[in-house]
Amino acid sequence: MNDIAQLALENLGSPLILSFVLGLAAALARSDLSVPEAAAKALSIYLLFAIGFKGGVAVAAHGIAGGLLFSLLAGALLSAVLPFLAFALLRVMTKLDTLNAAAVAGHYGSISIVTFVAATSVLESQGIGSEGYMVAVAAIMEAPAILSALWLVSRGSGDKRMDATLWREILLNGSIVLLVGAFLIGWATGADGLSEIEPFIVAPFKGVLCLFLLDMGLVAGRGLLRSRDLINGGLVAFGLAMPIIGSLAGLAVAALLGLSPGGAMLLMTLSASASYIAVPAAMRVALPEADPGIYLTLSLGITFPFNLTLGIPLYLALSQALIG
Amino acid sequence: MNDIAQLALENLGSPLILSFVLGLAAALARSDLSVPEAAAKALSIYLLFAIGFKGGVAVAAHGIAGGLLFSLLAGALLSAVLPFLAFALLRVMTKLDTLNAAAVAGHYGSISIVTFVAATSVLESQGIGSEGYMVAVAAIMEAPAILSALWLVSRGSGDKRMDATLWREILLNGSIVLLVGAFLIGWATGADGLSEIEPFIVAPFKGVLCLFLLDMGLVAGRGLLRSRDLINGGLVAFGLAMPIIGSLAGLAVAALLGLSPGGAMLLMTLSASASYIAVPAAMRVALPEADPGIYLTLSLGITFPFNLTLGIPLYLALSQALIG
Amino acid sequence: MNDIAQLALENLGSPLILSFVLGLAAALARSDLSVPEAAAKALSIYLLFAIGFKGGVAVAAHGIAGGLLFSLLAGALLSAVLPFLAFALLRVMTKLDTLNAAAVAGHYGSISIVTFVAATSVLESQGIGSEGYMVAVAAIMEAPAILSALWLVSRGSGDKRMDATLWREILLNGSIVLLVGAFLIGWATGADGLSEIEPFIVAPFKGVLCLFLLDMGLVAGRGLLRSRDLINGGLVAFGLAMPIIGSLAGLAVAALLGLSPGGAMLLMTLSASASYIAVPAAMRVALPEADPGIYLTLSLGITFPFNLTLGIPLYLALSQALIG
Amino acid sequence: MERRLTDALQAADITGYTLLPVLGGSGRSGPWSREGQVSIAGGMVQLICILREERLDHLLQTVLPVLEKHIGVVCVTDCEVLRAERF
Amino acid sequence: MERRLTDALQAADITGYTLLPVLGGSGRSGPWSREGQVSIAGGMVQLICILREERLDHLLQTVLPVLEKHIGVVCVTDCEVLRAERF
Amino acid sequence: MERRLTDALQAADITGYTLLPVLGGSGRSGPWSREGQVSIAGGMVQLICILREERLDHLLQTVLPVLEKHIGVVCVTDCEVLRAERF
Ligand SMILES: Nc1ncnc2c1ncn2[C@@H]1O[C@H](COP(=O)(O)O)[C@@H](O)[C@H]1O
Ligand SMILES: Nc1ncnc2c1ncn2[C@@H]1O[C@H](COP(=O)(O)O)[C@@H](O)[C@H]1O
Ligand SMILES: Nc1ncnc2c1ncn2[C@@H]1O[C@H](COP(=O)(O)O)[C@@H](O)[C@H]1O
Ligand code: NA
Ligand code: NA
Ligand code: NA
Repeated sequence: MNDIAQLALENLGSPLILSFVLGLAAALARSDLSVPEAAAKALSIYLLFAIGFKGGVAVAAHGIAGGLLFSLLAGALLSAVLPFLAFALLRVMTKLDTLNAAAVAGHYGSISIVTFVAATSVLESQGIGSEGYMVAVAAIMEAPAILSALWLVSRGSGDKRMDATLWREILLNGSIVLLVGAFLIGWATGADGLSEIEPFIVAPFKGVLCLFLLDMGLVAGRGLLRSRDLINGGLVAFGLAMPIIGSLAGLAVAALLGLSPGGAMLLMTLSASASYIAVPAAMRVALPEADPGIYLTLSLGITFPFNLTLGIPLYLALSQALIG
Repeated sequence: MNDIAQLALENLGSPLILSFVLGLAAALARSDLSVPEAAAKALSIYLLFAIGFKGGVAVAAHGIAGGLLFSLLAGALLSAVLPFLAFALLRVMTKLDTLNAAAVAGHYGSISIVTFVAATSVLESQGIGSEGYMVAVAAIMEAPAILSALWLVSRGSGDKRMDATLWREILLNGSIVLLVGAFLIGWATGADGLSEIEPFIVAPFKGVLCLFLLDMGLVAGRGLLRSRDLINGGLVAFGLAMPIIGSLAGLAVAALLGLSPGGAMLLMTLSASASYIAVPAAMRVALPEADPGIYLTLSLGITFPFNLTLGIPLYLALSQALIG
Repeated sequence: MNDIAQLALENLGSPLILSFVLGLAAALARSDLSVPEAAAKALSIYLLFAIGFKGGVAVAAHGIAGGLLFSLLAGALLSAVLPFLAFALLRVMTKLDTLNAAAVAGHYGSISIVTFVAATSVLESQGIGSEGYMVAVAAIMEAPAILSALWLVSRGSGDKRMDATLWREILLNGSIVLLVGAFLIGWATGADGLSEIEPFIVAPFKGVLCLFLLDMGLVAGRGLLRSRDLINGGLVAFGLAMPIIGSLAGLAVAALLGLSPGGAMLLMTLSASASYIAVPAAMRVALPEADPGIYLTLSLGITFPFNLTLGIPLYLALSQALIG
Repeated sequence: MERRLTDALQAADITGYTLLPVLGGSGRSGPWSREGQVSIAGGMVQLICILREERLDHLLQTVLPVLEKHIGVVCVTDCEVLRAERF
Repeated sequence: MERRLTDALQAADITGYTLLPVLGGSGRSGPWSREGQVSIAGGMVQLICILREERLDHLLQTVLPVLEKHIGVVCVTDCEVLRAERF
Repeated sequence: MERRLTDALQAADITGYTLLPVLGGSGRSGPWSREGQVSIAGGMVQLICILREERLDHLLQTVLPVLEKHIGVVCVTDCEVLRAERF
């Protein structure tokens, strides 16, 4: 327990988290500080490209050792199954109707790539290695949860929510394409490729992440302000409990797969995190009647800050205690 | 005198100043070169974050040695008093009415953070140290001048121009929040924090500043073109005289505070510089009848270039001769 | 021949080209991946500034050795003459009318600065030197081709297409002003100036270029999709043949000028490349009846990818075999 | 969404329209602004479509089903068009 | 300014509006464009507000005081609304 | 183009107008969007110009020659203006 506390403290005192806190505080104080949309999008393109590329280079260096395929499969399964868990929990803990509960559940099966990136940074600071292909696992976990959510809705009503166009839109989502593409480029070019662009994607990475987290804090804070009437105790409790439950599911799967402690921590983080990019975009098309104020605020305003500050050190401590 | 000339020459020949000159020339020649608004805003976020963070790290390293509080107080006072000086000067040197004179005066009490950043760069190039907390002084000098300007206007007419909302808007202005927030983050994380993001906020700093100054040159040049009919000899003379007078006030205060020569030079630069972000924004709300063509052109088109090219070396020479 | 194949392979496997391919593939698959306009413009400002500056520094270091003036003259001539070659070829190979043929021809006389930048990167990777002033040659080659294209149109009809305003717009085009301005700044500040901003404009250069090429791939792919009905076999053949012919003209001129193999390769690349920024902008004003779908798709969708992947290694091999 | 809308227009042979970006707004579903969203997520657009009156019904029949269930406002104004040969 | 305006609208129970970004323009106070300003400073917006005619006076009474002394133009157009159940 | 248009307006003593950015659109020359262009190249704009009816002809005579041969749409709507002292 001491370890967790210390890790959490260290994590909380890093420029990354403090930048997020600065953004959150500025938004809650109604400062007009804002990162232009185009700049924030450029930052996220940089982060996706860098994280994907570095994952690919790691795979090129250490090989996939048979683990890649099984991990991809397990990731897809986790993403498909977690929404059912979340849905059940939501029906018990909150008064959301089927539609909104399914929409929220879809978010928690999918993943938050920024949370993943922050977890990677913590691993690096601690000098802990991990499987490079976890980036590919992150990419594959984005989508299956959406299917589960739509199935949860159509089950009762027989209402068909999925069509080929939507399916295509989800899989060809910009962030998935960029992440997977950069991963493949990194894999193909390996250490030689990395050495060419290292001063761009490695050295300034954490600094860029600081600015991105500043913006995330602003966005989360403004979302909380706007939706404070929608969010009640039950929803907040769900937003804090679900990541822990998800992370335990991730831990179990990681143990089955035989991942390294670092890899297990990353799979826990992925399972614990909730989407706020790919899934909301899909929901706006497939479930327009669901309220974005609920699902966005939960994933971005409650679960994301929890994972960033307390969750990540917790998952690290657990994975090291139980797998290390 | 020789020293000043050489310093000025060196300063004029740096990529920073030449980038500004390029932007100015391109705008005056009516080239369509332009930096997208979002990119320019992103650059300024980077600069504010980096300069604030580094100031905080410097305070963490060397301590505040009792000087911080007095310096903050002195800075606030300077910012509040300088507008009266500027107002008197404007009534003598120009034909501006009370309203416009007060608006201009407010700009000269407040500060230009880019001028401050450029001065810091010159200090670094020359290997001269300075108090890290000057960043906090810069932040505190942004606002008091606005109050003085509004008081100057309402004095005669009894017209109330200030309300709580405006007050709040000024203090929670994005650039102040970011600068102070980054300063606190730097202070809290110290050298450890810096080492994490150094390749992002230290190494590329001057290059980013070049691009930002290119944009400033474009903006200043376009402003000059648009407002050339408004600006007469008296206004230009004020725009050149006021920074020198302001810098002398800053020098006197620095001597009283016992600042280092580097710190004194920075306080001179702050006193000499005129705002073109926070104050215009406040004036647009509180004094919408004042003409932005006058106050923006003076501060951005006359005083900013003067400080950047001749002012900074002059202030450095003076501070070293009289305080060093 | 073996050498060319190996070079081409090496080139194709670099992160730069793979990033372009990723963008192209994403666009053709109709992914919604996109780089915000402001970010792409910021990237191009960075690239133009960096490439201009480094060219100027190279001139400051090695002197111009008499070659600059002759090279500028030769570049201007090449740019003015190549459109006639292209026009003749278009009349033979395609069914374009005079107007569209002239518009396309103008693009092929002018240059693509990104192709130039990519060629520079390949030279650097191979450790091959080149004349720093080739950047100035690139700048001067942007405009003359436009005059030739307009002359080709007005010849028959007596229709005057050029006026002083347009002429001014072309010469003060943002990308020309920035490139030339940065070149002059680099020349003026030399190695000292470079050392100040090196961590910004040198180290991260290739990484930034990767992201820019990713965007170019997206743009080229979307353009191809949109204009697939306009582009027939004859046009495609022209888009592949013209760069080779242009490069041979460039090679001949380079031999006459006595350029180094690296410089010759750059002049070949310039001659081979087709404009998609300056010339389209001018054509939209001077020849609004010409179809952007044709000239943009040819230069951006056919010739640019060809040069980037196969052309550059080919030109390098030729210049080294015949000049080295 | 944007693409769905323009695809629907194209499918209905309505080839003249203009898209403007929207910063934010407010409606039945509460205030909305780009600021509350992670920026890689999509934004809102305003669609302007000038067309002959007799084609209006056709347009509405095409577009409304796409919008159904989605937030937004549809409004119609008279206007006079120059260079009418273009319609 | 933007926030003052939307706050005033909210205070007047007018919950339907859309904000569009403005690039530049020209008016009594001369030409204006984003280009003449340091970009961190604010920009201009266009506010579109569709509402029942009987509520127009109410809107104007609410909003005009906020705009008084500020530059800008206010104009009113008739329009027909679909999905009128939303108003 | 943008500058040519605003210069023409200024030359015609029409000092009141607003420029809005356009994301994309479609017309006789096919669909068009910022996405198909290298971003340093220009974009499209929407020009709004509110003016007294009697000045309309003057405007159109001034502006149409500039637009001639260029793609785009021109349309005219009636509207009522507040703070009319400004016109
Ligand atoms: N009365 C209105 N006038 C102008 N825009 C509106 C109005 N009502 C709604 N909107 C716009 O349509 C969006 C969705 O509205 P709603 O479907 O009512 O939530 C809002 O965010 C506004 O941008
Ligand atoms: N007649 C007009 N038509 C369209 N927009 C206008 C008009 N007059 C003013 N504007 C817009 O309102 C802003 C301020 O105008 P003013 O208050 O007249 O300086 C201008 O920058 C334009 O964007
Ligand atoms: N009927 C229309 N309604 C709205 N915008 C249009 C219409 N027709 C054309 N446009 C706009 O004008 C641009 C050029 O149209 P065109 O000259 O017909 O190619 C298009 O890209 C659209 O943005
Ligand atoms: Na998850
Ligand atoms: Na000052
Ligand atoms: Na060429």
